Amino acid sequence: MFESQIAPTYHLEPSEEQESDFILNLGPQHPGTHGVLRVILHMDGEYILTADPVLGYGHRMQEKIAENMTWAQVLPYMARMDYLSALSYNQAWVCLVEKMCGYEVPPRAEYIRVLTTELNRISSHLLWFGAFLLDLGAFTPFLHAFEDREKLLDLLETITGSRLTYCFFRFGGVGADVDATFLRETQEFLDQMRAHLPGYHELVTGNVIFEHRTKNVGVILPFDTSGYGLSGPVLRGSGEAYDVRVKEPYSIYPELKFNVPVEQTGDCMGRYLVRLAEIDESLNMIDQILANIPDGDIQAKVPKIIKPPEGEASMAVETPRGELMIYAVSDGTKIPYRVKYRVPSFANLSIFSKMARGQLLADALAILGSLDLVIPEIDR
Amino acid sequence: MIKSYVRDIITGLGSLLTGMKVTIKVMFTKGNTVEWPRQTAQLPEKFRGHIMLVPNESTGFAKCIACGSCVRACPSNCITVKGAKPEGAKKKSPTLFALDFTKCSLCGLCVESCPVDAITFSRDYALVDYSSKPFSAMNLLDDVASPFSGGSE
Amino acid sequence: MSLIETTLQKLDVPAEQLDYAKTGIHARLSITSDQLQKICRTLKAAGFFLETITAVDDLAEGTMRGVWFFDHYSESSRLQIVIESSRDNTVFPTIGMIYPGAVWHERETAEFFDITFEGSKDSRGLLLPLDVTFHPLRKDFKRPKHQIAGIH
Amino acid sequence: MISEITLIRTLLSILGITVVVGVNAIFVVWFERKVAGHMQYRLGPTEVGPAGLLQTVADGLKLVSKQIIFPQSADKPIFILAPIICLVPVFIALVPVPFSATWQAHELDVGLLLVIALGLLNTLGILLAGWGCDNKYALLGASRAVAQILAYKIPLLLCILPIILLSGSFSLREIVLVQEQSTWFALYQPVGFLIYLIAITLETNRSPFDFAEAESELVAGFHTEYSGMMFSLFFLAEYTYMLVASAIAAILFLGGWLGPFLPGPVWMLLKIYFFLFLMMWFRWTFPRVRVDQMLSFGWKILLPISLLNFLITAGVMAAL
Repeated sequence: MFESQIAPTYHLEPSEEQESDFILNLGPQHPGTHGVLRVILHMDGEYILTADPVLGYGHRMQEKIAENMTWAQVLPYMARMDYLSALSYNQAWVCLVEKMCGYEVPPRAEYIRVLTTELNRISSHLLWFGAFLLDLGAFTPFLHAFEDREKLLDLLETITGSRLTYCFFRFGGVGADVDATFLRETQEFLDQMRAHLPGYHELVTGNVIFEHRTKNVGVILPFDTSGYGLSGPVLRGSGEAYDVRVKEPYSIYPELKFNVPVEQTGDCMGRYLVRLAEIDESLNMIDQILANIPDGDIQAKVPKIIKPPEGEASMAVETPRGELMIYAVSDGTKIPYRVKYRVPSFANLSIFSKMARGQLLADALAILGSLDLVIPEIDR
Repeated sequence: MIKSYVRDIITGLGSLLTGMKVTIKVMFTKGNTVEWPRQTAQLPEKFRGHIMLVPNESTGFAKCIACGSCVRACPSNCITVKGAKPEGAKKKSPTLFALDFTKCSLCGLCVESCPVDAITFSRDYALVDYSSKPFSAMNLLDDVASPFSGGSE
Repeated sequence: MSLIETTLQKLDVPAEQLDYAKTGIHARLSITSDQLQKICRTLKAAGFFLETITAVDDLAEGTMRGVWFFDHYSESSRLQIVIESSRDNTVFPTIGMIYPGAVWHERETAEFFDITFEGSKDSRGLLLPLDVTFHPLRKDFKRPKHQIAGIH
Repeated sequence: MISEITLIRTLLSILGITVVVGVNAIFVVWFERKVAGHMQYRLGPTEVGPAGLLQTVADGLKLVSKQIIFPQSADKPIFILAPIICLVPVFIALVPVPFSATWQAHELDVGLLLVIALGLLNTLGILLAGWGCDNKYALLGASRAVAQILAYKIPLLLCILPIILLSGSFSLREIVLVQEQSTWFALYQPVGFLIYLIAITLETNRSPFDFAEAESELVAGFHTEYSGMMFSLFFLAEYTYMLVASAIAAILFLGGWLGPFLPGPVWMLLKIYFFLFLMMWFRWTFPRVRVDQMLSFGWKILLPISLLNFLITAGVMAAL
């Protein structure tokens, strides 16, 4: 369409740029940024003076695309924003439209939705676990996490048809039913996962080098959390027990018994422990779902062309990275008038420049890894 | 001071050894790598290759009636359909059914929107070519018989 | 008395209660732009966190609506603040000094809707390339055929 | 006038060393990828040659055919010199190493000193590489490698000194012959053995201490800008350096070629590959230590303990 001929020249006000400084480009193509994030680091030796993320390398103007598509056609684009937890995004969009149009979802479909979303949360945390350890220099945990995640992706592929970018939920239900073999395989996965989790803790959590690399590194003070609008494990690592599944319950979460893991330290180790505890919580939730999944049909009666009544609405959902809120304005036609995606990684990254000040380069990468960022979600 | 100094070293060393125990244990367990050229992984039943036209069992022609609902349903408008009514038949039949697979996101909205279930996902995953040109205009009519006498446009 | 009412009680500002089940928003506040910073200070003191800042370009009524969303960690109370303004050279006050996280939201909204947040210390664009002159989310945005300076 | 025998002997030893370096590099790279694979539920190379043995040869050929790219603003002479300075000292370090009672390139009565001195040149090569290619990440990697010498060189020397006290000579052959009468020095010096092990992982920039080429932080550290054969020179230097370090470890602590049934060289190779496996095991288990943590670890833990160990040995030796 158009290319910007002028390279983004980036210059600080003269006052900030001393002569002795050493400007380092972390990204946009760098093993540590897991995506096209560019951070301009102003370094003094190995210590970072200022860090300024430059965004937009993966920007596709999702919100304008949503203004050219019908309500149903926007669903596949949801999976392209946060490809690690596409089902949470599916759920947010589908619940939003159901809330606006007032469709009822049959209970079995709700159970299948939460079952697949929690499996998706585990697969997202497993990938984060591997990537975080890769940032700290350990190669093996990545492969161990993928050993389990592979089984999970195969499992989800049997009913959704895709491994990463799911387009599985439908307005008023789900795309496909769950049969006995799927439930048996899920149980097998749960047992394998529970057998492997202690191995993760032995290999990593106790490790003295890992402790030195993560303990009180990148501490987020409770004072800052509301200033930057943090959410998800990044927030729960600093002592705030805010989880959208508990605070604004949707779908069948009120019927499931699960507690929200919280750490008080607010450092990389705290966020790490919160996410591993969340894998346990999700496993328990799936147990409860497998135990009492009701029978019945999986798709409510829904008109062919979806036309939500005029007005606006918002839907908040807990993705593995935090609170995703979609705010949509409808003018009664089959095309959304305005859609705004409030993405968790956007807020979680905005605190990075404050946290990276004065840290070592190695710590800055540990912090970036512990924030569990998905860059296409930030760039939208 | 000395006691905590020595204790730190001992616990540190201990944690390193437990870590090493895990890796050596994994070294002797068998991973489940599928050595691709010799063994092939089992394809799940709901696997999504590029879409293809479903032939009618009896006549062998495509079930598709060229109504274009899949064209409207597709978010990245990668399907183009032209249809005409072959002589002596009630319903239209597609003369051109082209898929731009380079833009398709395999979301399945077309498969669901088809009133006569004329489209399903194919199962071939090893699509490879020297350029993307052959995939940008895949003619799906090649794999089904054509009701029109002579070749379709 | 929900958290929103107790917080806004002191400011005698008309908070319109909404049906949460249908819209997902607890209360909406339509104010003028000079009250915004005062309200944000009381919200910050009460522990509300800023969810997002955006705008809606309403072509039919010819207005540009600035939308601010706040929520609270302890009790779910989504508050939506709306400021109506004219569609061209709209100006909203910045809340960057109250909520540091707001700087990015403001940069993005300014870039997409051609809004100026006066008082904000960082007026660069966020997601679009630095030398872009068009504003994509305005309803009258036509896809540019090489609108960038220097390309013919 | 050099007599013919010594001439043939030197030619043979030169040939021997290059063969040892070449075959070792091929085998160790394959061995490391197999070990890494199996430790990560994978298989490692299986396609080229029997069980993937020729994979390294294939990689080598590929690297040879790759174009060597010189960055425009690179300092060309230094850029070319760096891999050579990294590799050559490692070849020379193999001269005094006795692979068995008779298999030794050249008997030097100060063999141990030579090897330790050559160990420093490796870091000089890394610094030249980091500075030569005018890349900020490489510069950071090289400056880390320089800071690293201080942390491991002094503890390394301090835990070698007790061995010299015990054996009374710097010659590697003598050290092994002394161990023939008494038992392996590792039993006398368990602490020294452990510190030496940590020091050689530091020395060869491997496993928890691989800052110089920290993939996840510094893209590829000092050899970011190197491609083709020059990159493989660094690679060869690293693996040969591992061979030298573990050979010295085998000689000093586990009695070089001594062993009950098998002939000398086989025992020597077994011990060398035991140490190599240990280094690989470290690499595929631990995350990377931070530079300042490593420096404080070196100064606050390695140095005092190795000093203490040396004093105790000296005290005990004096008492006996």
